[in-house]
Amino acid sequence: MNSFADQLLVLVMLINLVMLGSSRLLFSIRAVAVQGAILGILPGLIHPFSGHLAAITVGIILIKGVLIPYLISDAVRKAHIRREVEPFIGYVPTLFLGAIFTALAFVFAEKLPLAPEHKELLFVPASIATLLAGFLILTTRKKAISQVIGYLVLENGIFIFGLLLTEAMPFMVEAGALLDLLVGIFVMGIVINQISQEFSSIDTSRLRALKEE
Amino acid sequence: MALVSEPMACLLFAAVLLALSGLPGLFLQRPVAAQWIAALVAVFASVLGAYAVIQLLGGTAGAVYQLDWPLPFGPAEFSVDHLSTLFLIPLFLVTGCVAIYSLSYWPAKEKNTAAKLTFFVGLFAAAMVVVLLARNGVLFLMAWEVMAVSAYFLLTTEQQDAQVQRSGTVYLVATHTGTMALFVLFSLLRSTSGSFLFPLPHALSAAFPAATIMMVAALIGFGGKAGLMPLHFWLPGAHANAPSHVSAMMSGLMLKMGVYGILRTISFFTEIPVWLGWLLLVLGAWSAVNGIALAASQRDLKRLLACSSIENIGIIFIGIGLALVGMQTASPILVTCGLFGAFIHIINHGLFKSLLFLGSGVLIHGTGSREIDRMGGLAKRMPATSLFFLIGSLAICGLPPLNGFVGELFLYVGAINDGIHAPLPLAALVAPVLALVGGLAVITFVKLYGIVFLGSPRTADAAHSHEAGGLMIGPMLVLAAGCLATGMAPLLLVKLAAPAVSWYAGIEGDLVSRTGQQVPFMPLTVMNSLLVVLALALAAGYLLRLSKLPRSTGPTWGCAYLAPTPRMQYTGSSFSEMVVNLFGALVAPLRRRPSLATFFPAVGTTFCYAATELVLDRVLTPIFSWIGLGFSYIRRLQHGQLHIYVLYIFATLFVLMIWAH
Amino acid sequence: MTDIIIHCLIALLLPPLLLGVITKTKAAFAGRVGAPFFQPYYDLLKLMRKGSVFSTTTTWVFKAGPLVTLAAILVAALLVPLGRHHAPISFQGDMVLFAYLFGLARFFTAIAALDTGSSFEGMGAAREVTFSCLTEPTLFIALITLARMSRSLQLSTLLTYPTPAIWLAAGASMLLLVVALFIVLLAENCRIPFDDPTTHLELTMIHEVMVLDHSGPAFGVILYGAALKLLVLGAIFINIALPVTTGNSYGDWLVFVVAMLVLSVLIGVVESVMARLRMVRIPQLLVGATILSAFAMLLVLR
Amino acid sequence: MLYALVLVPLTGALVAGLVPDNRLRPVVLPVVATIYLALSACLIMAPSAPSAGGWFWLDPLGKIVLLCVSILFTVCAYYGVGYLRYRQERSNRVLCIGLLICLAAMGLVTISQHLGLMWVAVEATSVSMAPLIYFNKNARSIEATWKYLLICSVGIALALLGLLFLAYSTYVAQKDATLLLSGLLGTARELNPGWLHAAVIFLLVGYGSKMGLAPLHTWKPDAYGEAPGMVGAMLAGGLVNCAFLAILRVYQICLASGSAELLFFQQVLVGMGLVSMAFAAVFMARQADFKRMLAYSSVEHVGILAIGLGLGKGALFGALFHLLNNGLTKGVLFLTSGNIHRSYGSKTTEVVKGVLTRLPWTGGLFMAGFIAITGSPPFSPFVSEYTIVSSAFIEGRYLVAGLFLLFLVIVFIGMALTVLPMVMGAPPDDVEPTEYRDSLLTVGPPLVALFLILLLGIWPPAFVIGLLRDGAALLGVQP
Repeated sequence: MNSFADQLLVLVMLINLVMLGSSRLLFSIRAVAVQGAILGILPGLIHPFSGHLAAITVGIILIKGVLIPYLISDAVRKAHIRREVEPFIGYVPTLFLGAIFTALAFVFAEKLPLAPEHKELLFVPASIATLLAGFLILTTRKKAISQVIGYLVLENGIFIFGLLLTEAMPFMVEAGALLDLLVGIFVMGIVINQISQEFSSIDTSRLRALKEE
Repeated sequence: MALVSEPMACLLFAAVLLALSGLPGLFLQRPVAAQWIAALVAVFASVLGAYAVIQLLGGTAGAVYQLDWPLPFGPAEFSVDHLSTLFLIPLFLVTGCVAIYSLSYWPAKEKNTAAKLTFFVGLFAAAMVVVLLARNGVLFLMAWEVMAVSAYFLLTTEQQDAQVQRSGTVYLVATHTGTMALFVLFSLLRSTSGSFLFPLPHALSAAFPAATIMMVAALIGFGGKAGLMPLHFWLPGAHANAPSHVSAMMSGLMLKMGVYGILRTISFFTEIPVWLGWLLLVLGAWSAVNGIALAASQRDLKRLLACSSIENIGIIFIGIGLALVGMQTASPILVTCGLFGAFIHIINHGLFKSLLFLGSGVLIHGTGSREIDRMGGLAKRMPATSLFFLIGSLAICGLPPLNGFVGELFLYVGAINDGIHAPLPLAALVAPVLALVGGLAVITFVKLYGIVFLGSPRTADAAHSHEAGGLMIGPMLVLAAGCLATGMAPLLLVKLAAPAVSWYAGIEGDLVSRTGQQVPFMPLTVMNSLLVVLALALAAGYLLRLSKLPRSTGPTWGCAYLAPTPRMQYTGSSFSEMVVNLFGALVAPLRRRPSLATFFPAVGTTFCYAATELVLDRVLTPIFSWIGLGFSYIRRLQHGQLHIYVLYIFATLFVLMIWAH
Repeated sequence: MTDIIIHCLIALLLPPLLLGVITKTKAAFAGRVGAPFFQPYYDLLKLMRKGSVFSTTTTWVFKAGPLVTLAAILVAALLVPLGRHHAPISFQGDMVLFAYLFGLARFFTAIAALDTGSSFEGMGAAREVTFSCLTEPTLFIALITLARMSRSLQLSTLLTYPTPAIWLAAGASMLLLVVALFIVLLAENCRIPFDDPTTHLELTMIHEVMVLDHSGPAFGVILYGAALKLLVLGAIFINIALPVTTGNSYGDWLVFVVAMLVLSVLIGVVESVMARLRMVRIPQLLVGATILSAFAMLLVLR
Repeated sequence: MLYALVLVPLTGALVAGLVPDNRLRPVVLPVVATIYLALSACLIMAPSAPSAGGWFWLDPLGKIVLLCVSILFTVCAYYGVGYLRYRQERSNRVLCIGLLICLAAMGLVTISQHLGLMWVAVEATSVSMAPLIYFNKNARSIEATWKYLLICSVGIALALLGLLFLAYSTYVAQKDATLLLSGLLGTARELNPGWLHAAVIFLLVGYGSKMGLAPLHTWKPDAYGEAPGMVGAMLAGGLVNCAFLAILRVYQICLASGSAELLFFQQVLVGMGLVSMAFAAVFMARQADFKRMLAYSSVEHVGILAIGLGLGKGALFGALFHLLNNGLTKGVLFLTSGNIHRSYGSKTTEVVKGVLTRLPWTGGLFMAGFIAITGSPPFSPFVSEYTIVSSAFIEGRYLVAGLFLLFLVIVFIGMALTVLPMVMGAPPDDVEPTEYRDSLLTVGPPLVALFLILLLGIWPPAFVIGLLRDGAALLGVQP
């Protein structure tokens, strides 16, 4: 089973790279959705079955895999935008950086003292790699939507780590986290709509009125 | 009655009364009545305080009040000793006079700012009383800052005026920076003595490095407030732009709080380092010479008085410096003379500087201007004021038979004694310095009195000016009488200062008579009265003679001009031009000449001549603008690009990770 | 007792004669007969009997000026020893009072001048106060030097202290002091090369300009005051420059009077052979005097 | 009783949502606020004990924050009634609801002893604040909202990761993984140091960005500058304190875990605190927008809080006290700045001049607030700041103390050069005053707040001092 989980985690990391490389927003959104869904499946693979676990699984798949992607793509549809404009750092360099970060994540994970039962799993490197990928997207993309996606990837990375603790931790934390994520994205969606009304584009590099000169 | 018998209680009660005196004005609907109430309360408080002071001088020991304070700074302790008493003497006198004076100088029925002004005047005076009584560092700081801030509100009474605003801002920044230095002082006091309470005199050793820092901090914090060079830059503007009775309080009283602070801080320590004495001496001499040189170059009546305050503070610090040097070289005569000189001058300056500022208030009231060169011939129009102003001027020049001479006499005697006995009489050089200062003071105040009051009016405003009402004359009369009385009978001043001196120098026994053998304040009475009698006799004889002889009147000989106008009179600027050139290095007057291509200047060309403020205009202002420029570069960090902001976050994360390993 | 009376008599009566001597000397140099020695006395008496003209601009200050000035100088005259005899009044630190009495005199002369509102007299007043502010430090350094030598703060002791022996011992510093004090003497009494008392109507004048508008008895008072000032400062000079004593008290008085007369002749000579300095040079000379006296002090310390 | 702290505001929010009338709706705020104040007063006075298996406990630290929040909210609520009168042009439904939800969330922060729950609550506060920043509904406000939302979300996400690390450190240490404070404090010594360290860093950065420590403060000037005055007050006095409470919890854990981690945490706090003060000092000089200036002042005071916490010992008392003082003083400043903004229709100092002349009360309060916030006696910020700096001297941290004072001076100069020209002088005659006038409801609340900080500065009530001492005791200061 664990080997399967590892393969899924590899998939997650691949999705990161795909997102770093792609310019089409809807595609990225779908990718995030897939990633979320995978995160939903993972706990079932590493932990023995329980009601709590089932609830988590369903919740994650629903929220990360369906609801949030829907919200974002809705916002995209409202704003009539197809693709990300040329980012601050080109796609290829970004991909390259992403690859490097992934490698670093593995190196870093080796150093961390893990619990024995997690030693051979890829959870830690995967989570760090995803975290860094999200950070890359956040800092390189111009569109507000892409930044939301980046934020989602970041959250996913955190979540992967959280999965290590799913059984050890009380159920309510994840629930709260999910809820927050949902609300946060919801509000972001609203804001993005407002932005698209105000500025006719969601290019955050336009949002530069507030600064010191 | 039990309360009255206890001086400390009287003082605290007086402080409370003063603080509350202006409160009715803020809420009462009838401003005039409120102002009267405030004035009467303030006068009553001053009388009460003065009574307490007399008791204390009489030898009654003040009680020690300790309130246990919820704040983590130890108990709030109030107590009074001879040093505080010394400073309380002028405080209550001037406060009382000012309270009356303000009634007609800043009448509530004409000025809508009167209520605010009255309130802050009361608060200001009360804060100063508490400053003198507080024995807990933090309590002191609180009173200190209340004093400083209320002074700010007082001097920005006419805040519509840009000049007032600027000087107010400069003052506030200066005083707050000084307060930061005091933060250091009292924190170090806490860390060395283990408590915020003031230690007993000479309880701390000055050997520690912390002690040195404390002294430097005190010098910055208190010296800045006292207007010691080069921290004087805030002073001229502040004093000039405040309402005159406020200037009187600021110059006559608030500057002394700085002196008090330094004296108090020094009193904590034993084996005071020798450099401190010399430093104070040098700074004092510098302030004295430079201050009076600045004063001589001023064209603004009140700026002139303000600069001469710097001079007088300098003289006071010369005295303190002499005393400290004397403590080091173990020459008691230097100590006593220095302390007596400083302390007597503290009282004197409180008297005559307040008198002069109140007088300047009358002038401004009458002529509506502060320009010396726009006045003239006012002696005919305001006889009483001119007489009091003359007395004040003579006193501030330190001329006999007035009180200013007494303080300087002590300093001279101390210096000359040092010149006689010390192996290397550097301190003796104080005497020629004081002589120079005295000469410059004569120039300055001859200019001030002569140009303002004598001759014929230079402007219509001056011509139509009028004498002030009794409410303004009365207080000036009191102060002038004080100057004359203490000048004729120096023993009075000596007796006032003696307790403080013996407390500070730790001298037992009959100090007064012992000093009497060294310093001629007893014969001085004889000489002064001789002088006065002679002058009166001559006057009598002269008038008798005049009455017998024919006399005619006519205009002044107009230097052969066909149509001489008052504008042709010698102005203040031309009067002091010569000496300003001599001391150009210290004063750096600003001259803007028109370029003369032909024989005659083009129409509309003007010659501008103004005194500048070296430290402020030539040093601080440029520095500030440079710093501002530097900051504007750093501000680019806030460029409004969201994704870089996110980068900041991760960078921080990264740095912290590195920091760990 | 007799000494006191003599002191007062000399102080009151001698001064005008000095002026007479000076003018006589200058006349002699000019090859004229010149006014009689006692002319100043006649002038004073005449002035006392003349009527006065007062400017409409003036106030009581104008009248008070000369009187206060004279009073101050008279009191100063009581403090300074004439010749080898102690002054009638003498106490620790009287030197300070002595110096400041002249300050008082100056103050009133100056404001009396300003009272007329004439730019001319204002100019004079400005110069007077400026220059004398430069002479004061010189005087004090000299006094401190003497005080250190004589270990006393009393004019009477420290001025009667110098003796031929001291001259032999500390000749250099004494000489410097004498020169410095002579400069001070000339400057304070408005003599050439600082000022020319004989001409009134030049823009270069100092003291005489200030008293332009005074007339009648007031002017007399001023003249007399000036003469007295010459005597007082001259006395200081002589006490240091000529420390000779005849065992006999009356002899000493005689010596002093003769010395004063000689001094006035000397001043007359200086006035005759020298020209006035340019206004800008005057401060330099005065500062020079200060430096001389400072040197003297340095030599004494060594 | 504890739960009421959350439920009362929520019901209030519900009511506010139901009230149709735009004029009537704001009245809900003071009603709820008064109840809330009374409630929290009872809770603060009463001795409290953990409940619900240790998930909820209003410990002294929580009490201090709750005290500040409830007072500040009450002040803002009453002010709001007066303020929203002048903002009838737009619906205030969202504003009222948001404020009340935020209040509920803040209440939850103060009472929750479970770090996960606390994290949820903190996140809730920031999310519920977003629409309030957007109240003005213009381009600038939307930009500010967006930046605020994204940066705070990223920060809070990092904090979550920190929590997970913390939990994992317990897991690795073979303890039953928990985020209950009591449990963590009990087992802190055995926790795996590596994971704990990582957790501390992430929590600090996460909550630090919420709190606005430089250089994580970038959202602050924008949000504070564009939000209405009362919202700014709640941000500066409420949310900041909630985030600081979270950091205090981390401090508790470090304290319990032994010296090494605590030392590191303190060093970092002092360092970031000084950086924040430096940033504030630099950015406040010549600041043309007085609301942004207040934002930077908030950055400065967050720095002061951090330094106080980092210095430990006696400074802790100062830090806790400053938490209270800063909140209330910021209340005064933001509310009055709101009035000024209303009256001049601008917040640039080129336009705003002569406030004392046009709005005597507001101008005076603003001036007093400025004097108070810059640490002048006799206002209470002086007491807390002076406690911090003097204890720095006592501990021999001369460099820290020196820099602290230096930055205070620079900040004062910068702030004075901005504030004094605003307050003084003659009002510009080309800008005609809007319909805004000083009224009891717009001036009274800040006046009350000012009076409170004056009281705290001169003679603070015994229970406050007791509370602060208990709080300091929780942070390891032997009373």
